[in-house]
Amino acid sequence: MSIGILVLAVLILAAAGFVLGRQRALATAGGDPRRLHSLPGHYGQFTAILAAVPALVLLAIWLLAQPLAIESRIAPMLTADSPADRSLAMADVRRISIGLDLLAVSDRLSEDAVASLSSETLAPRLRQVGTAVTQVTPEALSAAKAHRTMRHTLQIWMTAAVGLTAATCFVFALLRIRPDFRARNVSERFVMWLLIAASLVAVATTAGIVLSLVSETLHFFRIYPAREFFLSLTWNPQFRGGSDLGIWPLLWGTVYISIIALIVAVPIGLLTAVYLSEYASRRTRGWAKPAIEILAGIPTIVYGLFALITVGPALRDWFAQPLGLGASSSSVMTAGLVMGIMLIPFVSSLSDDIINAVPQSLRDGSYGLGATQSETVKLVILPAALPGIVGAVLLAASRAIGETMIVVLGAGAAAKLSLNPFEAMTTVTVKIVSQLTGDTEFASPETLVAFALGLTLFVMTLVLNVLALYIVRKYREQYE
Amino acid sequence: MDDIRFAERDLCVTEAKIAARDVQVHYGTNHALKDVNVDILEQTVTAFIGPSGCGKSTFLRCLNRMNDTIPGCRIEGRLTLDGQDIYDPRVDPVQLRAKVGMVFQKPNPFPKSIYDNVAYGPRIHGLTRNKAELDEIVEKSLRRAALWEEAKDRLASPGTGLSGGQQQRLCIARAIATSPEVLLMDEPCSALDPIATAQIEELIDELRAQFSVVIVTHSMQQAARVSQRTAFFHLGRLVEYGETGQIFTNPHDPRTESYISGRIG
Amino acid sequence: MDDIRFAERDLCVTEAKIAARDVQVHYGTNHALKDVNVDILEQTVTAFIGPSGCGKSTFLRCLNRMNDTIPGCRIEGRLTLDGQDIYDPRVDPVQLRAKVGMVFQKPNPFPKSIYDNVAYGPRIHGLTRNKAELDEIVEKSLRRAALWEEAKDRLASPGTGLSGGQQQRLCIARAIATSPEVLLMDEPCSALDPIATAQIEELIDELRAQFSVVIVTHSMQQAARVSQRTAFFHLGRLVEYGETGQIFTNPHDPRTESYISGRIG
Amino acid sequence: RDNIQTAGSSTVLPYATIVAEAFGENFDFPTPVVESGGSGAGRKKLCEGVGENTIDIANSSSRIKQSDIDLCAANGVTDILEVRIGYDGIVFASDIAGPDYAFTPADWFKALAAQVVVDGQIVANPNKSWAQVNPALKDKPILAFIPGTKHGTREVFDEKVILAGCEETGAMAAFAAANGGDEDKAEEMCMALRTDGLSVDIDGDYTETLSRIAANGDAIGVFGLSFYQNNTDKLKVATMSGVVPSVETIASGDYPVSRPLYFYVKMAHLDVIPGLQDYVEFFVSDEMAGPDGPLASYGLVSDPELAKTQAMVANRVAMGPLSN
Amino acid sequence: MTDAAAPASPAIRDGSLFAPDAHTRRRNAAERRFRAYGITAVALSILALIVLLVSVLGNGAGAFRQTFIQIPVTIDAKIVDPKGNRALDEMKKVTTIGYGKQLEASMLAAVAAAGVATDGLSRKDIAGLLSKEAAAGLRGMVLENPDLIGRTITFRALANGRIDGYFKGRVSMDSAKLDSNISPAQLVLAERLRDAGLVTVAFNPQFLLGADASEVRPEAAGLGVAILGSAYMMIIVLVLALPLGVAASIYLEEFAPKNRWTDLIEVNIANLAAVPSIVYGILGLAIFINTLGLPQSAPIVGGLILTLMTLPTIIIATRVSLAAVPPSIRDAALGVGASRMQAVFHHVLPLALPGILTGTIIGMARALGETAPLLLIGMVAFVREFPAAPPEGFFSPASALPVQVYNFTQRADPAFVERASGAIIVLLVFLICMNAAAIILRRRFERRW
Ligand SMILES: Nc1ncnc2c1ncn2[C@@H]1O[C@H](COP(=O)(O)OP(=O)(O)OP(=O)(O)O)[C@@H](O)[C@H]1O
Ligand SMILES: Nc1ncnc2c1ncn2[C@@H]1O[C@H](COP(=O)(O)OP(=O)(O)OP(=O)(O)O)[C@@H](O)[C@H]1O
Ligand SMILES: [Mg+2]
Ligand SMILES: [Mg+2]
Ligand SMILES: O=P([O-])([O-])[O-]
Repeated sequence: MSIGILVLAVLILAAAGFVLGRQRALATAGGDPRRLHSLPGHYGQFTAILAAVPALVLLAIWLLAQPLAIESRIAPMLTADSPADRSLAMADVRRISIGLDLLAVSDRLSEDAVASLSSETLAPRLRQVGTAVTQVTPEALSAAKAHRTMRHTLQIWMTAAVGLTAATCFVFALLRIRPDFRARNVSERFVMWLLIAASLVAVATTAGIVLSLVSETLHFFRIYPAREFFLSLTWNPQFRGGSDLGIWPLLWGTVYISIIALIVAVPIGLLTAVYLSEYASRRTRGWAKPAIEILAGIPTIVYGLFALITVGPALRDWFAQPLGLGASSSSVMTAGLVMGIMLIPFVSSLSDDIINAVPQSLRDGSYGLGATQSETVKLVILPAALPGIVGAVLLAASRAIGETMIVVLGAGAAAKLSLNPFEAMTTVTVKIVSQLTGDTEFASPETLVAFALGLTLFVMTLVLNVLALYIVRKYREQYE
Repeated sequence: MDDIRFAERDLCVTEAKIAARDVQVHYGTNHALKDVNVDILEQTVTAFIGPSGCGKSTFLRCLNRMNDTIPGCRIEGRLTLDGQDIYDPRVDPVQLRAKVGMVFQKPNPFPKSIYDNVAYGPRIHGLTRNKAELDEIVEKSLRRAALWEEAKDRLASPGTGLSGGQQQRLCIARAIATSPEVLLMDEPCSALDPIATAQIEELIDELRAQFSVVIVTHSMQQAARVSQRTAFFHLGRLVEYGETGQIFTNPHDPRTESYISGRIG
Repeated sequence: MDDIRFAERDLCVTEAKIAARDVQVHYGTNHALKDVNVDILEQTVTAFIGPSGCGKSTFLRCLNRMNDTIPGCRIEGRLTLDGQDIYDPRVDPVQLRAKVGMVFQKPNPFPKSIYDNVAYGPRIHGLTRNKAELDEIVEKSLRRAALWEEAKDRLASPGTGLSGGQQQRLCIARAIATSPEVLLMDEPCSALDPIATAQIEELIDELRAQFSVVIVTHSMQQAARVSQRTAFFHLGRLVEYGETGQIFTNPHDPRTESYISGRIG
Repeated sequence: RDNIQTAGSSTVLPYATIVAEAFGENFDFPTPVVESGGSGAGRKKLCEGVGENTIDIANSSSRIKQSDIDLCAANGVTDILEVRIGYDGIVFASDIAGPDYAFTPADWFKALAAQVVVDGQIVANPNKSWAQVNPALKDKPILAFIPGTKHGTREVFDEKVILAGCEETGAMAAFAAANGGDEDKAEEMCMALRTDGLSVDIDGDYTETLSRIAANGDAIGVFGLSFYQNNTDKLKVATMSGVVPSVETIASGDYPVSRPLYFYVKMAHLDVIPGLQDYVEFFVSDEMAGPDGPLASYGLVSDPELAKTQAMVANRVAMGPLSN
Repeated sequence: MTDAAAPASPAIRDGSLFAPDAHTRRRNAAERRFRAYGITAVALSILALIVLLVSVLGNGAGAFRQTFIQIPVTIDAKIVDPKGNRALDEMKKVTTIGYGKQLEASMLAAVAAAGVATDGLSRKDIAGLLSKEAAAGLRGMVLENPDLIGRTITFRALANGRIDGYFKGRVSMDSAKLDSNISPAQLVLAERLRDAGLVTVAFNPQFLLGADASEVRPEAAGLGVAILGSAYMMIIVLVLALPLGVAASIYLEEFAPKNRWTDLIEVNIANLAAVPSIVYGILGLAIFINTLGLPQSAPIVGGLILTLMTLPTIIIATRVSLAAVPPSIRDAALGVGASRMQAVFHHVLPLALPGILTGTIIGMARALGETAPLLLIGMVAFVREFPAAPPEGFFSPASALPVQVYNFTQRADPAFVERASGAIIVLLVFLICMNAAAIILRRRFERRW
């Protein structure tokens, strides 16, 4: 908690900095904000930023570096054969060291008492304070004691360093304030860094996803031939090995179901968006839009059950059997239709906003030429809103690819390569989930294939997105 | 107003193309037009003049029901085109607007190519049978709007990338491409240089042979040059309406006189 | 061109406020401005004239780096304000634009209230200490832009609900509210009636006492009335630049002569 | 952390929740958190390491695998307590309105295998109705909802029904002969099921199978005994080799299709996580897991060797290397 | 320019305003068709919504009412405090099984007192009308207030799920005949008890406030922990995803140089939207639990994962709405000397707000209803302990509403079907409440220019 208090202190200093910076700026300008380069508030922001940011950055770096530093000093105290053993032993030391802290608090031990603790009776006492240790070796104990002292010293140093940094920067900032100081530029540059950092979160997420998939994927390809995975046309996992794990039936199912879902969702969604933004009264729109958005919030299990109990049998009895296309009640068609309904708001709501953002002057221009409303929509508004609409459709497609529950209940779990839309199929995502949560042992290809599937899907959607970006670039119409 | 030059009059037209009776327009609580009575004649250029904000654009937009799209805008009174009530519920505003074309005050090209901007009207009205005919209409309209020379090499580039005056001419070309019976032009030359202005004025004169043209302008000279009839609006009222010559030389209303001589605005 | 009326000259200014040297502007492959060299003087009104599409707006936008925002727009050459390179990477375009205000060709009020439109500049530049001062600036700017009478009762209604000419005056009021050192006005009177135009011209003359003003206009009369210096652009080139009197009465370049006399456009 | 965390099998989940709930009510410790997510995933989590942010117990509907033990060891999880809680019966049931069925493994093999032996020839399965499989059965179309390959139940089904049927019908021998005596190949052929839609894998749970049976009146599904016992008003159970599945017949070993259920305890946590030892002992106590306990009345087939397990838990005997 | 005007199209020139010509009629027909398509589309969407809502409401409304049995219980010291010294530690040794016996006795007494015939039902069968939860409830009461010992209290217990089902129409005499968990005689008894006033059906606050219950007590299962867990996660998602998403979009759309790198980021974000949610679970497990050492089953981890999952949706929505703001607005702001940052924050962002809010609504809706990623971080679990108040509560185990739905639908007892639908209703109400602010705000900011 002491770190929390430290952070809080820095933040309070920053708040004070805001007030003081503002005041000081006004004072240097003789109370006349016109003589300042930036608004008084900008000087306040500047002071606050300078007081808080370097100190907090230092704190973050310190917190990251401290364990590394300590452990590099401790490591020689441990005898371990392999790096894996060492890291295990180190984890032990860490736990004991924290446990000693807890013990010191709960048993009110003095520092000397802690230093003189011996390893024999320690394990049960540590367990009593909630530390997970089986036994404590003398070696681990002495390392843990060293670990603990170092931690404590460094903690004090850290508090001092952070506090000092905050204070120095605070004073420095106040001294910098002069009427011609460009406080706005500084605070805007800081905001800009924040914005950049925020956009890097997305990059970091990608990196994280790839990293968390890649090593297990490689592991998978070490025990299962990549050629089979990418070229085999059958998917048939077995418990005792000898599985066929070809990705094609799954990919085909994914594509087929997503396409059907989009064929349902995109026209309905777009027409809904157009109707709501161009034709409907404000009142109708006011309730219809949020109502349709509820469709996006209904848990997918409800859709799944709807597909399983209502849509599936209906499609089978009215279409599949009369047409001689099979007697399966779970089918690509069922899942696609139901998923399409779920995706309607993804297309409609966002498109509606974008259509609404097209300037009225463009509509006027078209109406003034004697265009009907639908012509205006089709020829002027939709092209102008295209990038946004493509964005919305992509979002819907993304959701379609990632959906599991509807597919499991609507389309079944059979991996098949077939053109018949009334046949049961399944998707990559469904198999990722089921292989990951299955009963097979973790290190078997049947489980690890989930990671390979995830990574492959990732790469494939990446390619599709590149394509989409290219198309949007080509056809975008920039108004004004 | 030394150099006002009067266009030859040929007001041998018998009946009103558009007639307005007691037209009132409200924007919410703002009473923007009050009791406007006016007859727009066939084969005539009618100029609307008046200080900024007096309701010229508003009235223009009433004539082809463009005000329908403005929320909070209410229109009362009677407006007829060829004797038919424009605001009759049976009237199809689409057909009305096809007959009554409009050039807006702020140029509003579509975010499409220059060609597609001009071809838009003919396409939706199905005026052409093939690409060649369409090309012809596009070229002719651009020529008449005095934009052909500047635009012919960049027909495929977006209309929004044109300069202000070019956009204005593009909008004129777009409006005449569908050959409307009545053309409403809201300050069509405001962003144009004198030569381009002269070309557009020539175009207007030419259009008059068959159609009626209504033009809003702030240039007394322009009104005098191109129009046969002039309407003077002031604070939402139609103060005076009559033959252009009479309005400029011998206005009945003192306000008209003050405006023309540059005393009120 | 009978009624060209020359403004009194007082070109007793020593040095250029803005200097342009060999300025080239490309929009993608379109070479819009070629080798422009010009000195904008302090306490002077400079008029840019030229046919539509010749590059006046483009050059104006170079002067306060508004072209930065247009994708594909490339600027070469050297432009200085008070001797400092405008395009120097160290220059803060924001500060530049605070010094060099602009009124755009197409009126572009913010979709906010009339008051907020005018108050925006003073607010972000911290020009006032309290609400009363701000009210004062807003009122003064609207008065100077000849909009106060029409707008005073509806300061809280949106600026986008104004008429074309009113919007234009609102944009002028917005621009002068921050008291820039240089004011760039792209056809500020295009949508205004003569009286409003006269008021704006008066404003320009008034501003000149302290600042420099650059105005793009298609009205030769206006250029002659308000400016001390005139630049004539043609097909992306600065053809001639000099004292307004000289340009209009005794142009050196035959193209200037043709344009002024209404032969090329 | 002051609560026990367990994860794993969805088959064990209901039993674990019953015990957890009772434990929370009767002990001063907080109610343990019982995650579902599959046996494999649970064992993987158990093996992620020792410490506060790892789980204490993995529930599993099949025995731990050597690879899991290796993974555990690599992460420092060395001492594991294996607890067998009882047996889970696997039953075959159809819609309550449908006919009665009496199956043998051979029937199932002939109905669902991809290839069967007809007149000494190995052919693609031609059977479309149960009567074609076995004239004693009703002439209803074959439609079977069987557990998907992610489920441990499927392994049991494959081994105890399909493989058994394969051997019973002599197809095994024919397959072996066709493969030049390769037993593994033959087994693989036995367990390859038809893919023409008559045998449908269910990756979801028994409720999904139940819904599917409700939507397809003629279908037959594979369920856990406890699930069936809660839905006797909707399902009609079939006999296997003449034995009606029940807690008693399974306990006695008469009913052939069943499997043991386990949980695995991370011994390093035993004294660290408050209540862990009590929970484990409570789970296997007669009060809970005994033949009259709530688990048995819910459908768990009580382990005849429960006393041995109780002793093992009390003495904390870590499991040795896997025997088989 | 001497030639006459372009060949006047007969299509336009002739005809009155009231009688459209053939071409216009065709166009008007197309217009009407288009409009009809629009209405149909809206109607289809609304219809789908209604069908789904009706089925959910129809199935789930019953979950909010429950059958209760009210009986006098005389708490017998011999049973609950065998040592008789009122020492809490001693009393705690008496388990719910002991209290079950107490209840059994009281139940029999109550039935007898009401003068209801039992048709030879066994003691166990009669006590079986009560929920298995009743014993725990009684034990809790007594331990909390040992003074009750020896006194007679009116104890209101939940009825067994099958009995409850009978009063709600889920269980019938016919189904009870086949049902191994209930007999028709028990149902008859329940009916008689209702007539005697001992059995009532009433609103059941425990469904909203209580914790989950095990398979054998569907009637006692509640959503309290799940509602808290979902609320905690949504707080985290909202606090992190909205600012992060908007900030990232602003940078990418307004400031970032348009080059390969930013294209890459753009594509990458679009691609993140297509990553199946389970993969976010894999990521969360690897990063937040295994690397950062955050606890299992905790809302903090769930919230972080859902944040990462929601981010792309918000970013995409925000970016397209930012791009839809006309450039003239930016020009206007820059022209009076606003910095780009000011232009964006003062003018562009408010105009893009409707789209941003839509993205948030859709993203949050998805985050609220997601189960798959929670599967891997231990939140798909049976949790009966309520998490503490935030911030500590973020780190204690919790469930979530969709998880509860998922769990309920997996359980064998059919009584859980109703509870699953009830949980869905709660989830939808939660969703609507959560989005109400956004919807109102969005309406406020919608404008045309
Ligand atoms: N954004 C743009 N993209 C491409 N070309 C442009 C763009 N803006 C202007 N141009 C072209 O550059 C040339 C000069 O344009 P500019 O707007 O400077 O003309 P102007 O002198 O202001 O004309 P006007 O009087 O009509 O406003 C024109 O040919 C125009 O088409
Ligand atoms: N959409 C609108 N909402 C509210 N008031 C409006 C709207 N449009 C115009 N007005 C008001 O109606 C009055 C008449 O406006 P109109 O646009 O007709 O003027 P105008 O004569 O065209 O002026 P200008 O010459 O400046 O274009 C003005 O006071 C204007 O502010
Ligand atoms: Mg106007
Ligand atoms: Mg221009
Ligand atoms: O969830 P299971 O591992 O028991 O199938």
